[in-house]
Amino acid sequence: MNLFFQQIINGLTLGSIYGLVALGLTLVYGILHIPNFAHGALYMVGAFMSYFLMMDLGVHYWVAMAGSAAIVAILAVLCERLVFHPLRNSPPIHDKIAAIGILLFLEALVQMFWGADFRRLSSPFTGILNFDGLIIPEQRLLIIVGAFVLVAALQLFLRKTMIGATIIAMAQSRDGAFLVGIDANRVAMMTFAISGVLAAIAATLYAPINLVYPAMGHLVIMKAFVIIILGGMGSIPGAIAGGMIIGFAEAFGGFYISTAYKDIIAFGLLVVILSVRPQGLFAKGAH
Amino acid sequence: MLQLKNVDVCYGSFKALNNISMTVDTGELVVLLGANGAGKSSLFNAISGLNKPSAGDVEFEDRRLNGLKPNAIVSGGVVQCAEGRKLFPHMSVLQNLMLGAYVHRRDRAGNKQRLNEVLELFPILEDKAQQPAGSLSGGQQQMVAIGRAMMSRPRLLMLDEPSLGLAPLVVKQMFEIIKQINSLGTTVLLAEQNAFAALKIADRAYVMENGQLVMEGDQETMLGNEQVRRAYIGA
Amino acid sequence: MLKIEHLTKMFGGLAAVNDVSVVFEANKINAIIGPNGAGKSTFFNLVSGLHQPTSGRILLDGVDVTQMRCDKVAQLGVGRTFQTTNLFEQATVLDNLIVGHRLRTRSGLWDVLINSRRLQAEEKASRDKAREALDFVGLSHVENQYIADITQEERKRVAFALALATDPKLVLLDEPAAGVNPEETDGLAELMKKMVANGLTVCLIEHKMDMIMGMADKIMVLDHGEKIAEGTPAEIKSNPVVIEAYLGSDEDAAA
Amino acid sequence: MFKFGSFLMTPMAKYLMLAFALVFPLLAKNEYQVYVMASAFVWAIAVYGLNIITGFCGQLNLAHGGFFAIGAYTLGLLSSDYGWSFWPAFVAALVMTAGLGFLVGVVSLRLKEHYFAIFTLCVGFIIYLLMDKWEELTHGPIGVRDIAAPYGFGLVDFTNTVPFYYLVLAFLVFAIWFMGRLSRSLLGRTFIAIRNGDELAESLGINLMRNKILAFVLSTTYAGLAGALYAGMVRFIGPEEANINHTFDMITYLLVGGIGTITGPLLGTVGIVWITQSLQFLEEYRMIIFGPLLVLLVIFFPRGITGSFLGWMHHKRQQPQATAKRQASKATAATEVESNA
Amino acid sequence: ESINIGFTGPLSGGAALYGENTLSGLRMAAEEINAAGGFDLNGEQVTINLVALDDRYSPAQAATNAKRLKQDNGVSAIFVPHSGGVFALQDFNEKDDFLVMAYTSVPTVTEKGNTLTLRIPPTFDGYVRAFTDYAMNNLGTTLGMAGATHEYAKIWDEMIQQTWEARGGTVVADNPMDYNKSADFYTGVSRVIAENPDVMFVGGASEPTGLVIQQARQLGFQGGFIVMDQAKIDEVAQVAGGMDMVEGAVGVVPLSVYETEAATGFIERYQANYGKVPGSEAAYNYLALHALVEAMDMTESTDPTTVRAAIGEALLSMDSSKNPYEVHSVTENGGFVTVTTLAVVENGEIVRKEIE
Ligand SMILES: Nc1ncnc2c1ncn2[C@@H]1O[C@H](COP(=O)(O)OP(=O)(O)OP(=O)(O)O)[C@@H](O)[C@H]1O
Ligand SMILES: Nc1ncnc2c1ncn2[C@@H]1O[C@H](COP(=O)(O)OP(=O)(O)OP(=O)(O)O)[C@@H](O)[C@H]1O
Ligand SMILES: CC(C)C[C@H](N)C(=O)O
Ligand SMILES: [Mg+2]
Ligand SMILES: [Mg+2]
Repeated sequence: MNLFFQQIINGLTLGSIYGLVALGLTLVYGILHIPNFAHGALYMVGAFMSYFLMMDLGVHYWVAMAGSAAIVAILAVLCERLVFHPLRNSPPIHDKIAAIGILLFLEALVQMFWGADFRRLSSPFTGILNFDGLIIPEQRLLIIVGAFVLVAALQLFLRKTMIGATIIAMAQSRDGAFLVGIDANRVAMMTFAISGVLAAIAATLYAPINLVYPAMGHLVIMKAFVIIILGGMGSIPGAIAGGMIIGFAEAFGGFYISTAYKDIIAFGLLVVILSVRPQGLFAKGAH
Repeated sequence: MLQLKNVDVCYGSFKALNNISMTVDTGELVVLLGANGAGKSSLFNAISGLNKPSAGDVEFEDRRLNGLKPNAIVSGGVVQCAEGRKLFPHMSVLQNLMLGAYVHRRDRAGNKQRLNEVLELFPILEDKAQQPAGSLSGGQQQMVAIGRAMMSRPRLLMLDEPSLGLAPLVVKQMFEIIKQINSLGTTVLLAEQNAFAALKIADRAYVMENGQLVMEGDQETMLGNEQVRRAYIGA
Repeated sequence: MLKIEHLTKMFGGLAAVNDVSVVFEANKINAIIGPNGAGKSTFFNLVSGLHQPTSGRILLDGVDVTQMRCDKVAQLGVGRTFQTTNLFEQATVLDNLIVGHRLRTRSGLWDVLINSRRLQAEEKASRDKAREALDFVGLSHVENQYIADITQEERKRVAFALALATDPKLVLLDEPAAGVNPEETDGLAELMKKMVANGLTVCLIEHKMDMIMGMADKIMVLDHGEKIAEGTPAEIKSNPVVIEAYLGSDEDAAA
Repeated sequence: MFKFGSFLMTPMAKYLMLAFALVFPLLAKNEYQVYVMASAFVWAIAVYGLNIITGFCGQLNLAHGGFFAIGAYTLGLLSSDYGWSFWPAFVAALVMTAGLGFLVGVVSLRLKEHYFAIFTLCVGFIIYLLMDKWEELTHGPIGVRDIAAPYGFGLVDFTNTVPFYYLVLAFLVFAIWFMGRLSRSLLGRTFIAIRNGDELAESLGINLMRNKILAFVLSTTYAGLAGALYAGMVRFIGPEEANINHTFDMITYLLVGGIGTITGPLLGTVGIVWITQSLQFLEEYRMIIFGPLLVLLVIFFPRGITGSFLGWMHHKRQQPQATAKRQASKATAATEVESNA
Repeated sequence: ESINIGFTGPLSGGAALYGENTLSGLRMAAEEINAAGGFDLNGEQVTINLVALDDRYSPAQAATNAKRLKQDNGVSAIFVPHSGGVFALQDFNEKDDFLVMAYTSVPTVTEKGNTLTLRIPPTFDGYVRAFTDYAMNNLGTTLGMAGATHEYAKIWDEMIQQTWEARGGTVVADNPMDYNKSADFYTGVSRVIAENPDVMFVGGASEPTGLVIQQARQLGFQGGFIVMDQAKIDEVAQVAGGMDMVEGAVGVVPLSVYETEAATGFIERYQANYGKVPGSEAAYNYLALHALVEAMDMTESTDPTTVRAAIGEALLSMDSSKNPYEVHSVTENGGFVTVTTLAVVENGEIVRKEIE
């Protein structure tokens, strides 16, 4: 068996998911300077929304993904309007606590409706590709491809459209953005909406090979924070690269060193990297 | 066109603007003189909505501006080219300019035309169009900032110390360009330390000290005023 | 007093300070002027140890302080203020100043725990020093006011006092009179003269030419990180290079 | 605050609070309430530690719960696996948390702001993972049982709730007393100066690294003290004690009480612990109430209980003056420190 | 009149499902008792009031909850569904005088000699021996360990390794994984499979166990599984993608395979109440509460010591339809005695086997 290549596939899969989650987080963190600890809850809600749409309304996987993305986007915008906007002049620690409040609330709410049960989301991609012993379930391939397509799409959106440009402009100079008449609220809402969409899509892509339950976002969000620090706050390539680093560290560390210690490897990696390079790996030239 | 009535602005306990009343008429080029910290930038920011006046009214073409968001004010035709330029440093010159046209983003043809006008005014920017704005020299950045403001098609253009950090030669050009912009029909409100050069192109001027307007007059009166000469031009 | 040799500081590709050599003499008022971004504040940051120079040497009374950290330099007697006045808003003026003398005190955790005599003595010394500095800048009457409640000019004076509380030999003042009206500016100028009269050496950055020309013993002009001139106010005023770069070349507007 | 003439901070008020704490076991309906209060006090001690590094020194330490757990584990393992009796193990727990705090501080305090926060988040998580995985040392997920109870040298029996309550109270009083003294001392002022602007502080001749490390070690020692008391109280601990949620809980207590204040950590901890206890009847739905409550508190009382109270006193004092000044004090409110206010 | 019965368990956080399931069995029993008008206690009809507190799986919080349940609610018995909580409560339950109703199969909870503890499920040591015997005889002699990492699983893990090696088998890989938190099992599973074991030891909660098995099969594993008792083979099969996937698995008999009247009756009632198939957590706690109340009814007392002494008799005399597992006696240490059987998957069917 192609164990080495197998781990590459695993690393890619994990890295893609982590990267997608981190991407939304890094946008919000880098542009609005909000450490949104509730992002993991958005991810979780995204999975539940897809579950709900597929199981209870019987829609197709892709439709469910789109619907879930829309719902979570709205939810994220609500969070911005109701919680983070009023806190815009507070120090980041206030955002953190408020975000934890949102997280607790969303988890409890989901548990109220769906219970704490582990649920399964099925996807139409159940086949398994076997390349001479290298096994790639279709869903995993979809995750990898999906992540790359999304990142490319996001880059195009930010670089080539006026709306995208306003987001980048806001990140580079708030005052400059005001001076040309960009509406800060609009950009803030948009940024949150995009982060919600990314979280929901990541969750929907990943759920079929995993379980759906209220606490599913906990570890993912921790890793996402590590990733955006590794990758440099606000940096899109940084989020993806950071996601891949962590994904590969886990796959290879878990396989060749110890599965039990694979999370230590991921977190320890950040500790080591920051000890050597206090500003992260891709600090400069983010945009 | 622009009218301020008894405007106050405070930073915490510090009153940066104290009971300011002034007017700018359509087509005028008005200069605002004052030492560092006199409150010129604070006044501009109050007009463009970046500062909230704690008292008084700002009216533009009979529309109250205070309380409006900065973006609404820009759409209304009041555009500031701020001190310190406030460019988007990692975006290209072209992107910076195009973002200036953000409030007119649907009018592509109009923007295109405007862009050509701006590039005509600052031909050097055409060569630099794809470079990150942050990599330009100070003077070039200043051109981008003015160009960006013009892309918003202002009816009132406020320029906050555009000559700041520019070599004397460039400064000279700059004032010529400002005069040109004004003669093409844009009302201009200009804050300057470089009092003599500014007064030379101005129709009228105000003098500010410690957050208050202390003097007002047309170009000739000002240039002839002994006090102004001593304080801002030098004996 | 302060001797600078071929000092250079690079930020990435930008030479913020470029091969500057200069000597500032003790007990004088030394001024640095130059256009925005000329590297004046950076120069101060290098002297005070906040930034490490890329190359060159800094000698303070013959001691090489080039590689020293900021706190070490302060202990050797360099006090400074920042371009943006940075004070503890919600505390009283006196509370702000007490910590200024901290570098001359030794008490640590253990002293706090047992409330040692040393701690008490040092706290008293710090308080006295704070009052003395406050008295020096003429603000004794606002000692119990909150920073948030005092005027811009008073803030500037508190910032002076904070630098003075460290018992410096040399004080670096970054645009002390910015945002202060002409009358108050004169007051600040008086204060600086008083510092010198009390045996301090003053080094300041300022854009207010009237003030500088009236009181500086020596002026250094920076432009694009390089020293383009140095001399007495009279020399500087008439230096064509300075007029070109900073004071303005327009014959009518020459200051 | 005495400068405000505010009652909350007068010695009188402090004595009243102490008196209340002293008679609380008599007022309490039952032992359970005393137990909850004792555990709130234990947490409060840890929160005071967080207050030193985060409130005074301005560095958000997300490994604080990890150090709490290290304190608990040191005491637990030494007493259950190595047969140490309580008090020697207790001292060892303090030494251990101080020592590890020093090591972590040396590496992490070079980082600033978010980087420091996320770095310590990782450190905290690594502590958790080590407790969970390093079975030879920590028993892994099975946890530590049969932890020694504090002995009272034949005078009292601390295994009973009420005496234990007084033991914790004594430590808490000491912790607060020390915090108060620290905040007024030159050392405390130094910490606060660093939070206020590290460049300014450094230019005043303050050695940033040395002071930050000292504050960090002090804070981890507080955490270790609390953790050791916790182990002596619960006498059964597992890796979950190092769960990041405990750190978030403590930050919540600190923020709700009033960050950088002297009474805030106590009021915040006791308040929230009782709120959580009284929401227990909602069972699994209680977070539906608690989550939004937290958000509202942060939005409407950004300076916490003590901070808002102080602000209100300040406001009253300033009433005749311009509204603008109030706004200024609001803007900087979140960083107020009582001892200096 | 009503009497309070306590519960402390995880109702939120990662283990919430497990807590909810145990609680659901208790709730159902309480409702049934109350619907029948309660029971007779010294001539008074009393009903049951279940007071449930959330402890997020934390032993310390369980201890706090227990204090509260005892003192605020005056309960004489507290149900705890995790060994950590049980150990924490055993620290003071004799002094504070309440009965710990322990839903955990860790043997030590009853071996420590606590006089006021009742253990509801069977200890797992019996399973360990039985599963090992079956696997050695039918599946092969090399074992790859891919169990979970939580406390309970760890104890299991250790015991099965010892037993396996004592019977002459070899353990070729030992790679436990965090079933509750892991994002992915691919890496861990491939590591075990790389050693080519005949049998794989798996098990945590049913659903992640299903994932582990599914991924093992995807990676080409052909052998059998020993499934830890926490997972139920029927639930596991659902997640894994069908009975074929779990061919050759040996584990505890899922409730759904019990064909006794009591079991089918319970399943029906439970489904009517909660709309899902019950697991053994629900069934065991359900029968335990019925037995507890029966003991109170018999002794006309809520005193923990008295009730504890009568529980064996109560198990015998209680309504057999309330006893889906047919528990009829209790060991001296307080462990309910269940006849242990095991289930294996043969030709796509779950088959119940007696243990020799
Ligand atoms: N955000 C702020 N917070 C506090 N004080 C401020 C702020 N902005 C400006 N000030 C103060 O308000 C006063 C007026 O400043 P302003 O920037 O408007 O002056 P200016 O005339 O534009 O000066 P310059 O010529 O230096 O640009 C100054 O004393 C300045 O220090
Ligand atoms: N930390 C830094 N990193 C990168 N560039 C810097 C840094 N600090 C200063 N610079 C650059 O160095 C140059 C000199 O800056 P400096 O602040 O010394 O100017 P200055 O002479 O004090 O100007 P001003 O009169 O406006 O205060 C500027 O181009 C500035 O952008
Ligand atoms: C399967 C259950 C009987 C065991 C339970 N998970 C415990 O913690 O002990
Ligand atoms: Mg200005
Ligand atoms: Mg400067």
